[in-house]
Amino acid sequence: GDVNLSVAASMKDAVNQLTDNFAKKNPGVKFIKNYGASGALAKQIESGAPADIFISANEKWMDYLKEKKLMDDRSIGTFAYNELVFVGKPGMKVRSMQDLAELEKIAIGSPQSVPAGEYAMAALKKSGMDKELERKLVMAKDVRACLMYAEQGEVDGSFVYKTDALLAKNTKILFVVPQELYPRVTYPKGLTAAGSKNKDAAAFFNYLNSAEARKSLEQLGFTAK
Amino acid sequence: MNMPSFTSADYSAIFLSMKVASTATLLSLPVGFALAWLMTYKQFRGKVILDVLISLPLTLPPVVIGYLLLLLLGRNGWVGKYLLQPLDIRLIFTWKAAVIATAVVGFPLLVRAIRIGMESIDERLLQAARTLGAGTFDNIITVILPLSFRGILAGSALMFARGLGEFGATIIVAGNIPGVTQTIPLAIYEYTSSPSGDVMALALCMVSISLSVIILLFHEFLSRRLVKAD
Amino acid sequence: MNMPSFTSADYSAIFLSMKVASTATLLSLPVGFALAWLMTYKQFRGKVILDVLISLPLTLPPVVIGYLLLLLLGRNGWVGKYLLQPLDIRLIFTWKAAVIATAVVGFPLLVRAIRIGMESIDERLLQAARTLGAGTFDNIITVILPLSFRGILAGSALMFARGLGEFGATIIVAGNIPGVTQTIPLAIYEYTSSPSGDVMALALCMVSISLSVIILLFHEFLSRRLVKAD
Amino acid sequence: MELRVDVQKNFGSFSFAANFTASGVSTGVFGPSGSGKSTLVKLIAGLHKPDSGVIIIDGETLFDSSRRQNIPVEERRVGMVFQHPNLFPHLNVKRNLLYGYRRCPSQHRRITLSDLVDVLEIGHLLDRGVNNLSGGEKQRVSIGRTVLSNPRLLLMDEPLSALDDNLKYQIITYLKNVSKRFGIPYLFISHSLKEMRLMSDQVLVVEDGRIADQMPTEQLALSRMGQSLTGYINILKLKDPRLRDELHAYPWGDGELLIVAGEGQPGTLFELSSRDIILLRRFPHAISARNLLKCTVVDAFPSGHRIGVKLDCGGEHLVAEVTLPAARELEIETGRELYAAIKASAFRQIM
Amino acid sequence: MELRVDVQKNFGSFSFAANFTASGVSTGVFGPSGSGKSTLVKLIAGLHKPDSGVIIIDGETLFDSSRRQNIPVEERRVGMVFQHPNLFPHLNVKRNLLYGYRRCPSQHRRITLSDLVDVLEIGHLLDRGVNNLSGGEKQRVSIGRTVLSNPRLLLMDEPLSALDDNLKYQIITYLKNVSKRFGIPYLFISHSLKEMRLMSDQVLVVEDGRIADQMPTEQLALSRMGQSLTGYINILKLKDPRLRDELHAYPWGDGELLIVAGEGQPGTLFELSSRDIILLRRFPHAISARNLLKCTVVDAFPSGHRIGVKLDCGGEHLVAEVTLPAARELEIETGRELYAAIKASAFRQIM
Ligand SMILES: Nc1ncnc2c1ncn2[C@@H]1O[C@H](COP(=O)(O)OP(=O)(O)OP(=O)(O)O)[C@@H](O)[C@H]1O
Ligand SMILES: Nc1ncnc2c1ncn2[C@@H]1O[C@H](COP(=O)(O)OP(=O)(O)OP(=O)(O)O)[C@@H](O)[C@H]1O
Ligand code: MOO
Ligand SMILES: [Mg+2]
Ligand SMILES: [Mg+2]
Repeated sequence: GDVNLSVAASMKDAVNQLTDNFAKKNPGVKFIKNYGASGALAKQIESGAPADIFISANEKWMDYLKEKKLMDDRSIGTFAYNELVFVGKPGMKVRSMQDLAELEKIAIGSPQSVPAGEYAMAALKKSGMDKELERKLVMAKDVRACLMYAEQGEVDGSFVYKTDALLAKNTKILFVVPQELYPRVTYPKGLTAAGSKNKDAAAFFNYLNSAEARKSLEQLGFTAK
Repeated sequence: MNMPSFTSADYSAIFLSMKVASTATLLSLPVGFALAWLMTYKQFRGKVILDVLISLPLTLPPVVIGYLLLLLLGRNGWVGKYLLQPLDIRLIFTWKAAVIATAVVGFPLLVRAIRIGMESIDERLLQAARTLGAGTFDNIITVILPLSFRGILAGSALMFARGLGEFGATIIVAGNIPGVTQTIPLAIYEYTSSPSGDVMALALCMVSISLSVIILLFHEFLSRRLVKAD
Repeated sequence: MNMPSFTSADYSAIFLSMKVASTATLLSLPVGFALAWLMTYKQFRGKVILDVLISLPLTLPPVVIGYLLLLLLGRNGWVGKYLLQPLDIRLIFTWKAAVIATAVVGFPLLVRAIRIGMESIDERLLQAARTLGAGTFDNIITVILPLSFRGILAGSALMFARGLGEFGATIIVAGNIPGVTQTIPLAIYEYTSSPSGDVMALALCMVSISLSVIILLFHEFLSRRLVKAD
Repeated sequence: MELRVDVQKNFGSFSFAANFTASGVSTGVFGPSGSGKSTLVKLIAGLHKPDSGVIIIDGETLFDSSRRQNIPVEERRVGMVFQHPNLFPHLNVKRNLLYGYRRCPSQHRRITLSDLVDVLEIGHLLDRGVNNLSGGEKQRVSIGRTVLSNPRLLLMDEPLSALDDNLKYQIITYLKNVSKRFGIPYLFISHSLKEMRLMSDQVLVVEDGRIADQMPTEQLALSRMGQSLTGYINILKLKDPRLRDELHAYPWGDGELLIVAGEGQPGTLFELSSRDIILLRRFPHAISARNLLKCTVVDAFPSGHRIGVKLDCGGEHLVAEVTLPAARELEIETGRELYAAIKASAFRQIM
Repeated sequence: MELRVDVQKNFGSFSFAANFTASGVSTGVFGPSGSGKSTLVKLIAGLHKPDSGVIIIDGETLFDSSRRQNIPVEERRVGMVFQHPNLFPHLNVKRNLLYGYRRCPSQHRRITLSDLVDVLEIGHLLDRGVNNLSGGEKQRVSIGRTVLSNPRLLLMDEPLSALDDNLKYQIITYLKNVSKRFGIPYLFISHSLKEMRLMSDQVLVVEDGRIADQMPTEQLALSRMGQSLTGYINILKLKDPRLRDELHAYPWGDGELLIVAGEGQPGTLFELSSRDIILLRRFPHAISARNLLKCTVVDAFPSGHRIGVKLDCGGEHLVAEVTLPAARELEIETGRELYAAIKASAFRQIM
């Protein structure tokens, strides 16, 4: 039967691989995939959009649906983790948070709307750099825009996810943000209330926990559980 | 650089974009014309409110419109709950939702263009038609319609072009489902959020541009015929 | 429900939105008028190409336009590198970038509305003006400008309203910097991205709507005066 | 037809009031520029809404402010020819002509396209667009369009001023025929007393936004005789001419009138200006005037600086015009016998 | 002024060609509806571009296709009154009037607003918008606007047809005065032979898209005498009248002409229709005609079905008109002595 997926846009490539693999083994299953911002996906599900599985880019939208009793609570778990890194021009002498003071402009995701920005802000605060850098920060629409600003040279560097940094052409990872500075980047997954009644959805949901799935995720730079 | 080849999802995005933009435009035309007529020729209470309602989608960011439509048409919305569900119609996440989103976003452009066209019709022609026995409706069809044709044409072209570029509202109400509700802008969005998608995104941009060139050429052609028709 | 109180960032977003939309509209007016004139009254090679260029921003998703503008105006773009840098002008991530994004996105609406207005000017009036000694420029200022005033007005209202709602292109070229480049739509976007932001988002929507109501009322008022001026 | 109008209308800078009843087929509306002639016909057509009053045609109320009655323009079946042609720019000549015809209920369709096209000389224009027609061509199409709508009342606002004389009289003849044959009464606005005389039996004199007077067109013509270049125009119905010398001799009264034979057919309706009648006390010998009629003064009345003289010539009446001194010299008074000399070329064939 | 025009223009359904030289101040353009009169003046104004040819005013080339010369409309200083008023809807009457004036280089500004306003009777309209003016009011403003642009050549396309007679002749008088006083030549289109006679010395006869003929207006009037209702119009310059009885007596030739005193000032220019002159072989006794002039036949010429008779009356010339039989009876031939009877009311004061 049909399996409706609502997946955060940043998980697109990973999920595409997994569905392809799963579909090969289960020819009867057809995936209908909807990619977007986590908040938008949550509100769509709330409004009755067909969805069996929800993969969010942060926990708050998963919690939001959970509160509205739209998720199968027991199914909710972590799908993958990501890491925050700082990218910039190769050869730049930036090795740590403290070195950022040397820079002119730094892009982070908009802390309120972009999870990566929220994490970056947390890291800045914890390392005590936030006041010093306040006027140098550019708030980007999403992580992709952050990376693009760095790639185009509009900013000296950006905080992005490791998975995104791997796409970079003109920039490279200057340092990985120490994990103790920010909460772990988690991608929760869960079956929706409707999805829990869909056998194929449940089967695919289980597949997401498989070793094979983990391998795919790691290939793309995520950390799986 | 090699021209990248489109996937079948891309082709269906192109096809869907055309289908959505033209359906939205065609469906809006009669309503838009009627409203433009009302706004141009009639004085009534609440005219300003109607005007504001029509123009609203212009003022609000498309994403917000998407959310508002979702609230309205969704499971718990007025329309969704009391009209669509009893009739067993599902709109959200279908191409019809994309049509509605596109229509709402482009509608103010259509109405405004038709209004400008109507406002410049010589009133004496309408008077002449009336003395010749043409009632209100007859007058609308045989005089106002043909004489505001330039405005209608321009409005349709504007609306169609806007429809090709509509992203924010569509992705919310119709979702971004390849092959089902993914229009060109949504496909572009997807390409730009994955590695090495830039080339494909650009290629889709070119398609969008070509489509609008065709529409503009067609519009120019019709306008010229209008002028030539002595 | 208690009316939520706006933060100072919200107030500056409201103020900035008005500033950006009106600056963009005012700056575009002369250029838009000139281009509309060119398109209406002149035949020249490459007219269709110009037409397509003007209408392009309508056809492309605003985000794409944002990217294209960034490529053009950014540090490595043609304009950025050879024009802005030598003059020591920094546009990207300033409110001026928001103005440019808004202007580009709204421009096709302005030009099209003025064109519809111009196309309906009685050619015999222009001929009369010429026999009375008015050269091309004089004719434009004293006859075409006042007689296409309705179109200009409608176009400006459209463009201003569109400016209030512009999100996609602005957020890319201006960034989303509270108090500096965050306009109302950007602020709304931020509020909607957190589960508890709905009320504030709605409140900002209401502000946007009120602003456009004011503009529409002003437009209606001017149009009526135009009619009354017997 | 009976048309009852009692309306008031205020335009701010101009106020208009009319109270009259017009009966009869052909009514003229006469008055100086800006006096309110166009305003009057627009009120009747329903294009202006009176501030108050009533408009009634043949017992049918078109407008009555006290009863809040206001029949819409398109249901009044009142045809209107405007001062400006107002042709539909998106339709060709033929479609313009047929616009009203198609909307006329078929039981009322009596005038047809082909008749009209010949008289208005627009046959060669039928397939043309209207935007590049000449001024006169446009006005002819406009007249045709209204006539073809087969209205029950025709309102014509200076329809003929853009036309040259030949065409003008041809169209006048046609309009009168149409009106007579199909019983369509009309109101006719014109600046020209001559057109007025030809087109109307009675006339509404408009001045400064009021109906200053209402009288037979005859009387208007008589009263303006002194001011007008062409004087009072006698209209004569004549028939069955004999050819004599190179002239037509028409039986008239107890004698004959000799009239120059025009090109084409001998006419039946002629006009003769009061200025073209010379009065003599005694029979003259050789005179260039071909007609020398013995007649009796029936009435004499002042008209400006001149005297109008109504004559009985063997049972028929004519109005002549003389100056005061001439009147004294001729001893004009009722019953006086005189000779009236009229040149054969003074008559003009109308139809 | 010398105006040389040799142009061709094809409109698809209609082709136009003109080749003429007009010199003199006042040139009429005469011809039936749709013949190309408006087309001709638009070509001269530069509103239509000829397919080929030349247009030269006083040695200055306005257009020459062989030299690819084409002076733009706005630099031609050729004023145009259109058949349609074409007023600027966004300007009030005064601003419309001053539109061309303001654009006229100050050394050419000779005609001013206040003169004009009185003649056109538009003083009370100055602050009004133009959209609700009456038809005649609009046309007057349109004439004023063009005259005030102080052009070097005035092209007038049926400017007077929307106006009533009184105003019409007042405006004609004014236009002639302006033209004379400021040396502005003009081309004048009209359907009315009378207006033509009053306004022009020579005339271009347009037929079917060609200049069929060019002749003195006199000659056109003479040749159309037979067809026209008013006949040939003799124009008489008279001055210094004495009051006699209730008439004015003007010295004329070796005698006097008695003319009805109009209201207002005694005139200086009068018209008299050839139809209003009655010829007699012998002196009649009492006759209503106040003027009985002894005169000699200078020339006799056929005109339609009538004979034009040129008379010498004590040194002054008059054209009369008689039918063929009358001519025979009166034995009209050069040198014949006759009496011409003219009523005092037959004269019409023009100025
Ligand atoms: N809608 C209106 N608003 C204001 N004034 C008006 C309006 N309509 C007409 N008038 C004025 O009323 C007066 C009479 O106009 P109307 O058109 O009836 O004159 P008319 O007798 O037809 O003159 P003409 O012979 O010049 O056509 C004019 O002075 C005109 O300016
Ligand atoms: N731009 C054009 N295209 C095609 N035909 C035209 C154009 N302009 C004029 N004509 C035609 O040329 C002919 C002459 O027109 P014009 O306006 O010169 O006539 P006119 O002599 O002024 O007539 P009227 O006395 O009726 O105004 C008409 O048959 C008209 O339809
Ligand atoms: O302004 Mo949008 O949300 O990119 O269509
Ligand atoms: Mg009128
Ligand atoms: Mg003409």
